[in-house]
Amino acid sequence: MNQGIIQTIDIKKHFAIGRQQLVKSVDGISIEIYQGETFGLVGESGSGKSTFGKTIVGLTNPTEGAVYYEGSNVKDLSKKEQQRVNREVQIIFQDPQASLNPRMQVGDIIAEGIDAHGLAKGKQRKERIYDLLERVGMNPDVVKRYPHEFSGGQRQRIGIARTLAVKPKFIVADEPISALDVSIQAQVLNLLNDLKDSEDLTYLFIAHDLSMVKHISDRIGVMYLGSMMELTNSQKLFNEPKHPYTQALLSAVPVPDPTISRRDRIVLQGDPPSPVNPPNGCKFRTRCPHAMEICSLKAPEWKEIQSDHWTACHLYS
Amino acid sequence: SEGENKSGAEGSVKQELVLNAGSEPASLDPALNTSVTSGWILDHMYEGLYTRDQDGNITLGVAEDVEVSEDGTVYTFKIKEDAKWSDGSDLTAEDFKYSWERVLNPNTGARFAYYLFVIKNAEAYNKGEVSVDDVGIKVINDKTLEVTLESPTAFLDSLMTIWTFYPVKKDIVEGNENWTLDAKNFVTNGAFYMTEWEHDNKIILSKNDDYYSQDDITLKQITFEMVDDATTAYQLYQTGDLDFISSIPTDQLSAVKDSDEYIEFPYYSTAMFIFNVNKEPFTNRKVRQAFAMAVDRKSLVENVGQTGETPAFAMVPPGADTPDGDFRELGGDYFKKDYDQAKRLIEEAMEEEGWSEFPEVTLMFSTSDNNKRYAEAVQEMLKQNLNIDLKLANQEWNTYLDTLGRGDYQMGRMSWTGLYIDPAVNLEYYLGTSTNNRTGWVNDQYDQLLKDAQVEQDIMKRFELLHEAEETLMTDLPFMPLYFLTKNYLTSTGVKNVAYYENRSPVFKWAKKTE
Amino acid sequence: MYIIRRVFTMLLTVWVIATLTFILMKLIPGDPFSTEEGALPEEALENLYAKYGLDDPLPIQYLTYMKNLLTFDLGISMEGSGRSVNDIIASGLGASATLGLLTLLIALVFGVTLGIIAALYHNSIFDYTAMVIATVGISVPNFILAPLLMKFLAVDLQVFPVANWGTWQHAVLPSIALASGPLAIIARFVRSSMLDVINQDYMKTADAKGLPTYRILFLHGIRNAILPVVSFIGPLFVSLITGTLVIERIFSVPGIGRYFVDSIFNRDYTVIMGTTIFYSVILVVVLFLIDVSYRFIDPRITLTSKGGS
Amino acid sequence: MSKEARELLFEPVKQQDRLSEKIVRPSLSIWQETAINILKNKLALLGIALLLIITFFAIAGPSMVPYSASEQELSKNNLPPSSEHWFGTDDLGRDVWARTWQGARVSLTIGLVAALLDLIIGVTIGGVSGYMAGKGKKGDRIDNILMRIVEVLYGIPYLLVVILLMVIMEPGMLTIIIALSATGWVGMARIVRGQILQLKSQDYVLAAEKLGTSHAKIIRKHLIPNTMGIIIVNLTFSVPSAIFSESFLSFLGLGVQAPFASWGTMANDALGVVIGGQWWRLFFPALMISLTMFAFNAFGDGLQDALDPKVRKKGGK
Amino acid sequence: MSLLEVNNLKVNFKTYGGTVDAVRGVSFNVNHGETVAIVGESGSGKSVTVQAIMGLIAHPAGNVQGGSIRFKGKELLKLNKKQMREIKGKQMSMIFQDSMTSLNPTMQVGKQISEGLIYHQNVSKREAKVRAIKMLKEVGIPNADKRYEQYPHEFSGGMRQRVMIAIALACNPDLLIADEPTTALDVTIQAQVLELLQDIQEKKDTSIILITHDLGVVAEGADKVIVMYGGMMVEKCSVHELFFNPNHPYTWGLLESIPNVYHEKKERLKPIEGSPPDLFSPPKGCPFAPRCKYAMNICMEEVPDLYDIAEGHSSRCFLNDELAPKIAEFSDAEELV
Ligand SMILES: Nc1ncnc2c1ncn2[C@@H]1O[C@H](COP(=O)(O)OP(=O)(O)OP(=O)(O)O)[C@@H](O)[C@H]1O
Ligand SMILES: Nc1ncnc2c1ncn2[C@@H]1O[C@H](COP(=O)(O)OP(=O)(O)OP(=O)(O)O)[C@@H](O)[C@H]1O
Ligand SMILES: [Mg+2]
Ligand SMILES: [Mg+2]
Repeated sequence: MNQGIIQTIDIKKHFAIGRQQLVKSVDGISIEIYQGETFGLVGESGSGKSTFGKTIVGLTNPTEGAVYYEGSNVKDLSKKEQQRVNREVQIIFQDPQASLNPRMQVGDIIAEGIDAHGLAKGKQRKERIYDLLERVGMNPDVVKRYPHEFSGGQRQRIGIARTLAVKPKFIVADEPISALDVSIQAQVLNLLNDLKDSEDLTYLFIAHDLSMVKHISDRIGVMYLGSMMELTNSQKLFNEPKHPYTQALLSAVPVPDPTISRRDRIVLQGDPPSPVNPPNGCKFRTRCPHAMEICSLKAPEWKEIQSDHWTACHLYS
Repeated sequence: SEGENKSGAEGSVKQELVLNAGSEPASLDPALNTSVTSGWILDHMYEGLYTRDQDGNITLGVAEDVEVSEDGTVYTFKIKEDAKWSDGSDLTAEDFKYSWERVLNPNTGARFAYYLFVIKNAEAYNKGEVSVDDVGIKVINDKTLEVTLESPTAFLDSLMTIWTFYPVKKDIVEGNENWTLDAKNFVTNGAFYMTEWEHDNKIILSKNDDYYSQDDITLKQITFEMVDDATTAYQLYQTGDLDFISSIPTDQLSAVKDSDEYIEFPYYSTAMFIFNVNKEPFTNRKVRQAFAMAVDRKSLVENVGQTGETPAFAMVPPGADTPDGDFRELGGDYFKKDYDQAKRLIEEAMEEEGWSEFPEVTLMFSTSDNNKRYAEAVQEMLKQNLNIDLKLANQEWNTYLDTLGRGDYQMGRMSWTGLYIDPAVNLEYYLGTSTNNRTGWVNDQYDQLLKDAQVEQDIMKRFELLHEAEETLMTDLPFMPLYFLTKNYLTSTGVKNVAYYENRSPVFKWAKKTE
Repeated sequence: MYIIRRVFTMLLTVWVIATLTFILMKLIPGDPFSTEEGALPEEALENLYAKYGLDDPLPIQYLTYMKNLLTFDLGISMEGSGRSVNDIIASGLGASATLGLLTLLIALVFGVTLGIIAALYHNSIFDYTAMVIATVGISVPNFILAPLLMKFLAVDLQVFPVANWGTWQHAVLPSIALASGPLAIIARFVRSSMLDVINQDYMKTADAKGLPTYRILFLHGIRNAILPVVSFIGPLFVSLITGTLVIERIFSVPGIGRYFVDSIFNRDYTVIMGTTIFYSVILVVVLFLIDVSYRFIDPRITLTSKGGS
Repeated sequence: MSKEARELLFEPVKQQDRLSEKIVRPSLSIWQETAINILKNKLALLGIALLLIITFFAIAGPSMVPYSASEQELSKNNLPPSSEHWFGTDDLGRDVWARTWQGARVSLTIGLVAALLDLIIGVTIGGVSGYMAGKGKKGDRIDNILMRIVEVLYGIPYLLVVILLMVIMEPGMLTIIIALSATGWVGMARIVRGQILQLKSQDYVLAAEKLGTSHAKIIRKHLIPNTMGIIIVNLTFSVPSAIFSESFLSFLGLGVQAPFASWGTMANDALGVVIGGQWWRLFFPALMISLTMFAFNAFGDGLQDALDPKVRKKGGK
Repeated sequence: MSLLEVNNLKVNFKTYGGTVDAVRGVSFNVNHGETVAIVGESGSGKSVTVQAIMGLIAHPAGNVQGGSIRFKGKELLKLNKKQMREIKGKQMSMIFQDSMTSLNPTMQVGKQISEGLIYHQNVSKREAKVRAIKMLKEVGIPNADKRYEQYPHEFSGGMRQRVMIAIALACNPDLLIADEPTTALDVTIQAQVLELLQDIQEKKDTSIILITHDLGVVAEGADKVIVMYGGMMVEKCSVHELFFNPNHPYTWGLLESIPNVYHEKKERLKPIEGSPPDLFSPPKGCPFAPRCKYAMNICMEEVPDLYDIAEGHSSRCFLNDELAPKIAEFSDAEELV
């Protein structure tokens, strides 16, 4: 791995709801994503993964903190530079249906970025569209069809082609496969993997299906209630999870084998706390089987307990 | 009188009428009012020194007697002893003096102040040149008023029937700047007083028991509705919600014409197209004559107007009495319809002026459906009879006046109603100094004739001068008369004793309901 | 803070409208004192100009007007009645507003219903019938409809009074005549956006809950389809409650509608300014409320950058 | 079937027979597709046919009778329809048929021009305003300014503007068009703005922004097409309302001058006869306005269906 | 008697492009307290099948062409709207697949839950609110009182999905149709939700139809499985049979596509080659044939019948015909463990 392509410094994103109440969707995350890797992001539903992803690509402004791209704070760049960054940092939306304009033909959808940045015109443009379609494994004949005429997997591939068209370097993929059947999931994952190599891409890959995440990711981060709980390479995470939440998470993975149903799951006690007023100290402590006194007093530090293995837990301090 | 011996059946009829005033009166202050409809309401509430009887003859009103000085410049009025205000107080000479001086007071801003300019120094006072004490209105005693005129004025009686000469009560006027806004402020000296005023909706007048001839009044109440739309008013009349309407939708005329509720009454008013004599082609008199001759007025009034107007071939409408008879009848027509002559005149004019092509002519009129219909019909007639393509243009009234005032037109439509009946009222319209004369036509001889007529004491001579003036006008034709207006009314069959006048709305003072 | 800023812009807007109206009004020819009865002599005019302060230079007139405006003094009508503009508005507003609100109610209730029916039975006989009704409603303007209604319902059948004002019966015909156009437009808008909404997944969800059709349509459907109607209704509402010339005239309703037009024809400067300012104040307030209501109708809408976070 | 034949059936297929995937739908551009779909829509066809018929008569109608539109025969006024005067005569004895079709030229032109103005000015202003609202300080300001302009235009008494125009311009078509364009579009602008406010939070708009598509293009390609239904509906209203505005303006002296007629002025002139017997003078122009309106509506509905790829697929019979 | 019996269900959609035969003959039954899983290719007609059961196929474009759906012995296809309303939402409810669009964006989330309660259970507004908040808590949404008043767009994807679940569970239905209920949930919450479903099932003897792509979920929670492809039911069996004795080549492909958490090696995933059939012009024969490694001539010509493999296990594949060549049995099953 080489240097970090994306670095976030203490990113926070709070939403106001009602009067004076804040949802702390993302509450101080500092990570680094290396050039060329696939960074998996998993975690409790509602823990702020999508928000974090959107913040990184600049679709929402962080309440606090900064995003660094290739070493420089995106905010401080010149207008022109920002435009370049904006193009190079892309996102694949979770819901392909909603992210494709129902009244546009596929060809135009894919060419959107090409046109916007004037990357190709006329015949070249057409060739590029065909090329992109082929690259995501679709028949170029489809350029004149409309999004709703496709299956979920195909739509997802159209979305990917559209993103690739602007030659991004970094892509946030927000649950790109959760709506697909396994076979198509496999297709898309293979595609993403292939593209990563051929286009020299870096991914932030958000998903719930741990088997898929593990399959595709080099490193994986685990989020809980707006904070990062653990971060390490995917082998380590699955083999020796450190944080109690990660352990609980892994134990809950359903296994496609009817004979081993009802394994000993670590069943989390209590209700998930609310991001409006998260518990003081460690956010996980209310449901943590190993909760100690200190956990409620002090938020654990985010630190590297082993080489390339970060966690925020008092058990390891 | 009749009012007293009501039969039983008649007595059971509610003596209440509902009339239509069209819209909210701009002002019911006699000094300020300029509109005929408001004047109509005022006519029922107030009475001047002169008034008109049921047949339209001018008679003394609240004045019992008048003495005119030898030279015709000093009038001494004796006010009826029993002339009272509706609050029971006496109507005095002081009331008239106050009211008229108020009209003349520049601060009042009375638009019709100039009608009072016949009074000595009135104009000067209105211009702020002399003080109010110099105005020729003098109170001799409570019931005697002396009015000194600038010069003898033969038509003074007629003139003084205008509402501007009505008296108002001083303590009311002084007491409340906005006294005209509320029914309860009105203290009147006429047959009725106001009991209710719902703005934009209706005004209710009730019989004034303090009126000196209240015995002649049968009606207990008159309601003036404010229905603007002629069709609606007609419908309301149909359902019996209105007892009288004065504007019948043209398209309904044929339906009602034969009914005995329908009344056509001549109106002292002339409709005409005026020419701008400073603009080609009307710089040439022959063109003006040709235009006048090329219009089939009979066809116009029968097919376009349809309300019984009479074709006009002169300026002064019928209705002005002279000792020898009707002024119009005596004067006769000054030209007649003659297409061939008209064509010839145009040819001559073109030759005289050296036009190879007849100049383009635009006829302007102020925005109204009726004006448009007439204009369209005349347009077609000129096309057929003279082969002249008239262009039409209309403008909203104020803009139209401005355009005409600036002389930025060739031919325009106007009509003129004499507020009191006297040929001079009509002829003065074309005085060189008249603000109404927008034709650019100035004729010294004409002006002189009218001036002479004004001071001429001998009535016969005066009318002669006026005839002569009209002849001068009609020879030069700075305008072409179209028709003399007629008013038409629908009055419920049960309503009797309505007084119809030639230049005012009918008065219901003596009216009664019989069914 | 946002509210203060908005109020400030609203005032600014009204001021701009007032100023432009003042300029326009003075640009057009004519003055308040010309009468049908003939031109006034110079002197008479001068007296009148002095009385109404029209002899001052224009900037002074403007400043005087604005100064009076600060004390909510809209001046006195120049028609000669001596009525203050405040009084004219106050006495006519009741009738105009009543009629306007009734009209709006009719237009909304029937328009929305008609629109929903048309959408629900898309491309069926109901849809076409609704379209024909809407077509007629729009192409037969109220000034044609009104006399027809009057003729048939009031004169011939005598179900309602012909004209005038007073009882609720008096309000029926004018509000029907006024409502026909907006009703048709609303119906078409609702149909169009409802067609979109009916195909949305959440309508299926509501159906799956076993809710009755009316509940699905009115609780789930309408709120998602009503936005164009709301946008449309704002200015309509303002013009309705401030009176409509034609219908008030035809039905002889003592409203303020006619003053908006007559004042201009009569060059009644104070009434022109007064009615315009009155209208624009209501306008900016209503349009502001409409803007605010967008958010209540669809919580996803953000109007300003401040809205979200 | 013989046993052999049957056994043959159970032979594995050869590879090349297998790839049967092909797109059966012909590839058409959006416009071709729309055109085809309009042609498939009976209602839209009815609309087009009606408009063609009306246009035909507008061109040929006046010359089908021996009278010109302005020719008067005063003695023959207010005649009911007969074999001599098909639509009867008016109060000046003019042939209503000739006037109706001559008036069609004015009214149709005005209607179309008004619709065009609405479309160009109203949709643009509304689109920009709605889209920019909430796009940072600058965006807010643009929305604010545009909407305040709209308010001002609403607020200024239209009649004053008309009178001013009357003073400074010659009456005629151009003046009318200018008078209409002064404020005709404000309603459209507000409605479009409202729709766009609602639409712009859609994912596909976010996606387009992320791809660097310019604001103008997002409005044009994404937002406007998706609010087309409402725009079309609104457009169909601007036609009759312009036709009546024209009659109002002509009445005031701005418009086409007599003897030329338009449907609006004919209807206006005949108002008094609503309760009288001469129904034909009002009926025919009003009928033509209604038919035109109906035609536009029908066509509009068809167009709305045709432009919506989803409805298109679901399709009406 | 089974709670639900579906027999030879056929659904098509009429479109400009032609008729889409979305479901072409599906038959199965659901017993009391049983969970039936439906798996299959995306676009294979799973959602349409269950929507047909709920009576949600939008007329006139969509048509239930034939077959029968019996619920508690009543033929649903013959019920009128009002009778159907008695069943929908109350005895039978559905969790929709796409929680993003299936929630009304302009209605408070809580109201969307409580409205069914108010309508079907005749409870007061306040009571409904209390129960709705309880439901929200049960599906693991923190701060439920506050969340009650929020709008869908303020929820995360997973939270929206849980709201859908809450809506469906609110009225204690006898049959719960869950169309991919947990795709957007993380595994802990997924486990929690699945447990919740099982709890309810045990307590109330509820039957569940569960559509899912996650074979892990199938393995853990279902009793019977239906595999669909191209609008057809290609295989029907018990869960055990699915994993240990899958018969249809498509099912094999499915099972092969799954990566395994416990595998160290990072090999390429094995998706099924080719793309799903175009439903406008479905292949004459077996819908899977064009992508099937073992396709035979007959597969291209005829649609196979259901072959009975074992007790309660049938498969729509000609390979089971005696004339067909014998294929080495699908052998990856053990590998999964
Ligand atoms: N309203 C409709 N009009 C036309 N075609 C439709 C309609 N609804 C569904 N279809 C078609 O029916 C087929 C089956 O769709 P269905 O939603 O049942 O698939 P699914 O098995 O649920 O897929 P997924 O796993 O992606 O949800 C699809 O090809 C789809 O395009
Ligand atoms: N626009 C918004 N307004 C208010 N709250 C929001 C908004 N968007 C997100 N949130 C809140 O932020 C939190 C995190 O949401 P986010 O969508 O990032 O979660 P997530 O990790 O992606 O969850 P999931 O896996 O369920 O998609 C949630 O509590 C959500 O309610
Ligand atoms: Mg998410
Ligand atoms: Mg589905």
